[in-house]
Amino acid sequence: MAIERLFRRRRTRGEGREVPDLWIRCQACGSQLYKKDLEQNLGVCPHCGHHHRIPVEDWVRILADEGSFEAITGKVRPVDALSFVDTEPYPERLARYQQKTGRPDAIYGGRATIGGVKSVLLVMDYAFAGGSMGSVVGEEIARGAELAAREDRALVIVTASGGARMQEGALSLMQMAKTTMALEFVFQKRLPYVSILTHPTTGGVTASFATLADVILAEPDALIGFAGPRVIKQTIRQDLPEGFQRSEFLLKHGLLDAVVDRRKLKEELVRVLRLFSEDPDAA
Amino acid sequence: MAIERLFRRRRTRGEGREVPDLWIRCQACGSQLYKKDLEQNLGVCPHCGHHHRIPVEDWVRILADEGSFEAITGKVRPVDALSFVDTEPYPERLARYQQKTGRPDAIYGGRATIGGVKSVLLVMDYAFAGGSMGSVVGEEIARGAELAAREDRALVIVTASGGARMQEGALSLMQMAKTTMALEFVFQKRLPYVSILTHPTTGGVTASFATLADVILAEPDALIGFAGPRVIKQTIRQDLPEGFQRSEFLLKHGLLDAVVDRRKLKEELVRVLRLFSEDPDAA
Amino acid sequence: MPLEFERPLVELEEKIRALEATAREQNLDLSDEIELLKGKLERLQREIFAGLTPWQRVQVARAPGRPTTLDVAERIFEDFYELRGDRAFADDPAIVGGLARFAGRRVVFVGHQKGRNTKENIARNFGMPHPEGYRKAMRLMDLADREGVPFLAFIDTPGAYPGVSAEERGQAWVIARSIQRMSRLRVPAVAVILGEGGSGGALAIGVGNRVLILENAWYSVISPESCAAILWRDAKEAERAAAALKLTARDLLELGVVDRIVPEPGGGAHKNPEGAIRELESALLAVLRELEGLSPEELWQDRYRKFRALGAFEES
Amino acid sequence: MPLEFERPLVELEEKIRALEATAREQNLDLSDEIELLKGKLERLQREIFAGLTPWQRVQVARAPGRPTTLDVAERIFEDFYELRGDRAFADDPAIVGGLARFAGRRVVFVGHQKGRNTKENIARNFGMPHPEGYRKAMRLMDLADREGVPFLAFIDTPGAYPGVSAEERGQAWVIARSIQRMSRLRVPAVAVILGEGGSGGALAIGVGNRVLILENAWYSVISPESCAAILWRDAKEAERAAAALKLTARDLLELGVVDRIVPEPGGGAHKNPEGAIRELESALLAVLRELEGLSPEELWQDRYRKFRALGAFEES
Ligand SMILES: [Zn+2]
Ligand SMILES: [Zn+2]
Repeated sequence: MAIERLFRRRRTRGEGREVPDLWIRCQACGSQLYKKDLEQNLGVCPHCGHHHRIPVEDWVRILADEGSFEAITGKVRPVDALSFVDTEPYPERLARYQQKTGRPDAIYGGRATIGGVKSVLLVMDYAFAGGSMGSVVGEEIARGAELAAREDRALVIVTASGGARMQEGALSLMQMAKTTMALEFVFQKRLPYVSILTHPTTGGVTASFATLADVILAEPDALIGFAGPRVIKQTIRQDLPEGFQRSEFLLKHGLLDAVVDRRKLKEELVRVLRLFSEDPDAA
Repeated sequence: MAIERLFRRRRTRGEGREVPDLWIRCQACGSQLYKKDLEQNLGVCPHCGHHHRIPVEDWVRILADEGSFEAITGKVRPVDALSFVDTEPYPERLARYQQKTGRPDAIYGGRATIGGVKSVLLVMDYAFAGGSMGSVVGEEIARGAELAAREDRALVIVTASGGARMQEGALSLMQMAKTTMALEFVFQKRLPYVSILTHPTTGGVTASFATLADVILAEPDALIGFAGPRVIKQTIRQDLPEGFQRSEFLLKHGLLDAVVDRRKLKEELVRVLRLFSEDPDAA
Repeated sequence: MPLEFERPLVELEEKIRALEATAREQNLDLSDEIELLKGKLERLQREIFAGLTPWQRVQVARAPGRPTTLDVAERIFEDFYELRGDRAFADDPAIVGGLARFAGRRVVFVGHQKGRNTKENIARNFGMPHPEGYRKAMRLMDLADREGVPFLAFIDTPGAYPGVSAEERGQAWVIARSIQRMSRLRVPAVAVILGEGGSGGALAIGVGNRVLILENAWYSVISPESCAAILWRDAKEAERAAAALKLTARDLLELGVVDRIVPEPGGGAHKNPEGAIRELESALLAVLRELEGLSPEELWQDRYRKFRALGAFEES
Repeated sequence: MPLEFERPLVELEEKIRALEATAREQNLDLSDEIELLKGKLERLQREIFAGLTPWQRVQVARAPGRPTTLDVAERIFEDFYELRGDRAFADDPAIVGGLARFAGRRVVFVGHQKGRNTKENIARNFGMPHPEGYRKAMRLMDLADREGVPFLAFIDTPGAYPGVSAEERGQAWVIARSIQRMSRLRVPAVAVILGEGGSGGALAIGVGNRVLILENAWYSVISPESCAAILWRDAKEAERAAAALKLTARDLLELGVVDRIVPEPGGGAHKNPEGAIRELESALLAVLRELEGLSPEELWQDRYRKFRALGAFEES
């Protein structure tokens, strides 16, 4: 949902679609940007600082030390336990997203070192069903946490999610408990868990593993919350306050540790992870 | 301080002083009351429900089962560690309060059963230096808690205090830490600790043992807080909200478990203590 | 006001009452006719309730008169004392809880609380908690752990409150924390879905070693109305959503999300709350007895295994 | 603006500067005279600071330029990362803290934070925390415990904020809770009074195995001004109150309230913050080394014994 909303919002300003090939239009300020410039800026508009969504593989490139990444996700595949049909059957929906992303479900991750610190890095894929959490996402997060605990690795999760996967009903709700409980092993072994919240992170993901991290970082202007803004507007029948549920608002409200520009994220993450390490230079 | 304020406030309404002998005037509504009626009502005005301050011995009579009370306080006596002199030397001040109350310091208590539940009952004496907490109050509270833990007794503390005893300087501040730490033994042995906050309970007492109870009960309309209303008014340079820092306000703000009329207090306290007991009828 | 599908039952009940009145007034012996009708009523009740659609069950789960947490507390506990407040910000009337004695043993309980009438419902925010409600629940979990007594949670909420006041005080954060806190309990924990089990706001106090559900209660990742609004872009498709979400007691038992269904008396718990509560009482007692032999470590393991196993996927 | 009693020093400093300027401009050798004056300055400084009254020390403790928590963090830690917020209501800028590396070891630190200028001071509420500040501190205590690393607390507050916003969110409750949480730490805990140690708002993060105090800092149950207002009914009697309260480092050492005085360089820490921080660094390191051999249980015992013993009374 949120991605459509994003585009809708931007269009009121820029009107245009992306110009093909070398140029791209900033979704926030409408500036024409060299694709290469935007890539070098890790998807951040050099003019207005807007953080564009980037593919999960780019997240791995940004955060993992070069050549250190070794995927662990991909073997667990979703099934249609409820025989769920809305405007189309769930299996067809899944097939479409699988085709589009080349992934069985909305998560990608693996072992990596980050600034030399042994880690498990997991990235949610918003392009797959809005990053919604069903059984597969829950299972991969739980396995990732368990692996981190087993191999004495830091746990780093980059989130982007519209919430729970409705098509898996109560089973998707249960992933909130499952992921939360799997983190226990990470905490018991005194390993650090850092979450990086990107736009948008809402619903069951925010209300479970994403906000239980030792250190919660967020990208600028990311929408983060439990209920979505539309639901809230319906509830209170008023306009929402300026900046409501955005990173800076949440930082002020004591819910985040820092709002970090993507271009500085690796550096800050490494600092945090090394401050959690007994002897970072021996790592 | 607070007692003078109380009288001052009441006078604007009633003007009079107490009529001697059989009659007494309610400090809140000004009604003429039979002393005996007021006593039978445990100091609560039958007309307006105002809870008048009662002597600490009455508290013991109200809460302890008849004949069960055995005092433990009284051996610890205050000293003038700082050679403190304000408008009079601290030892003279102490002597005056000791004369007036017949007690070495602002606390009274002992072993008792309450509804059959073995307890340590401690009552702060506001008549002694405004119930201020110095080394003696801190020591007696700590010993009371340790005794409760040693003898498997519930801990019940009735508070009334203007805060810390200034004349004992940083030593009185340290009683906040001392009393807090002594409670640890009560908690470790899974014994219940109930505090009963009466008018007024402020400063270092509120900010230490008084609010760490498993169950916090308060008398109606009691002033309870950290800073006193005068200090707060000076800070914010505005009038304070209606009912601010009073029991009902605090209940709404999630800081108390219940506001209990003194005439129902024993009954409710017994229910609480019995709900903490494995087998209340075997007690 | 009866629910749509209850109308035939209501008509029959009225007939019976009319016959009874006639018999009384005219001093006639109509007992045979009355018995006949009562038998018919019972059969019809059974028939109708056996065939309820998921959406109809959602209506039953929301019906006024259904037992609330405090109704249950008043009936099944020998005594209880409500503890209030999060000791930090506010007392949330949408969540209640306290100390209690249940079948002779000490317990700590907590539960969503809906109003028993409109005025009370407004005061209790229709059972939709704010963060301070979950903080109160966590405080009570701490107490259960310290005292080493079982923890009982009664679930009955359309969901955690989705408003500005809740979001700015960290609704998502506190739900996550409450799930974590409950999962860490070192005492037996039982959750019961009394009526509505709305999403994360329900699960926050739902991490029990055993999860029970009343026969006509529902438990889902999203309410049928919201699901319909998102997937069909039309809240009126709630009936279809209710069926698709597999949110009924029987569906949930099959999925492994709940462990046991507590039967409701004929006509539903709202018609006979006492009957429903009696059934709940004996079910609760039974599961508590199952759990009371386990050590704190075993209880944690048991809870971990239960929730770790939930989910459906295949592995390639 | 220099403090009243600093005027002779300032005059001397100006004289030295003037001589130095003259020497430079006119290319004269005035080094003997300058050295003489510098020696005199040092003697006078020592003399004045040795003879400061308690009230004058209170002025020094409040002087702009004195090292704040973040000043200390920036100088003594190899690296640190600030963690923010109570994860519930707000980030209180009057309390800062985070992860750090200190002399090679991992630590968690927390501290009151005053502004380094007026604007920042307003933003930081003059170092007077709200309840959310103490909740942030407790969150950091949790982290220190979980990670098993020492906890360092830097105290510099006139007191916890005495306003409506703080009271209605349970200022007293949270201070009690913070004292309790800190006393329960299973890791070495060291508290340092950097400047002002105002009452419960200071003690809330002051329950260390060791409590250090800078030479001119104060620590008291009440500020001299408030004490004077209550006991003499005149805030102008603050000087008398300051003396009566025995709030100086030396008094507190005698009373057993602090364990060690960290010497300040000549002229006070506000004149030479780097020097003061260097002294603090080595003192901190020394006490940490004393504590690092102790087990979690021994650390708790040590803290309990220390605070249990504080107080003066006689027994009949
Ligand atoms: Zn731009
Ligand atoms: Zn009256």
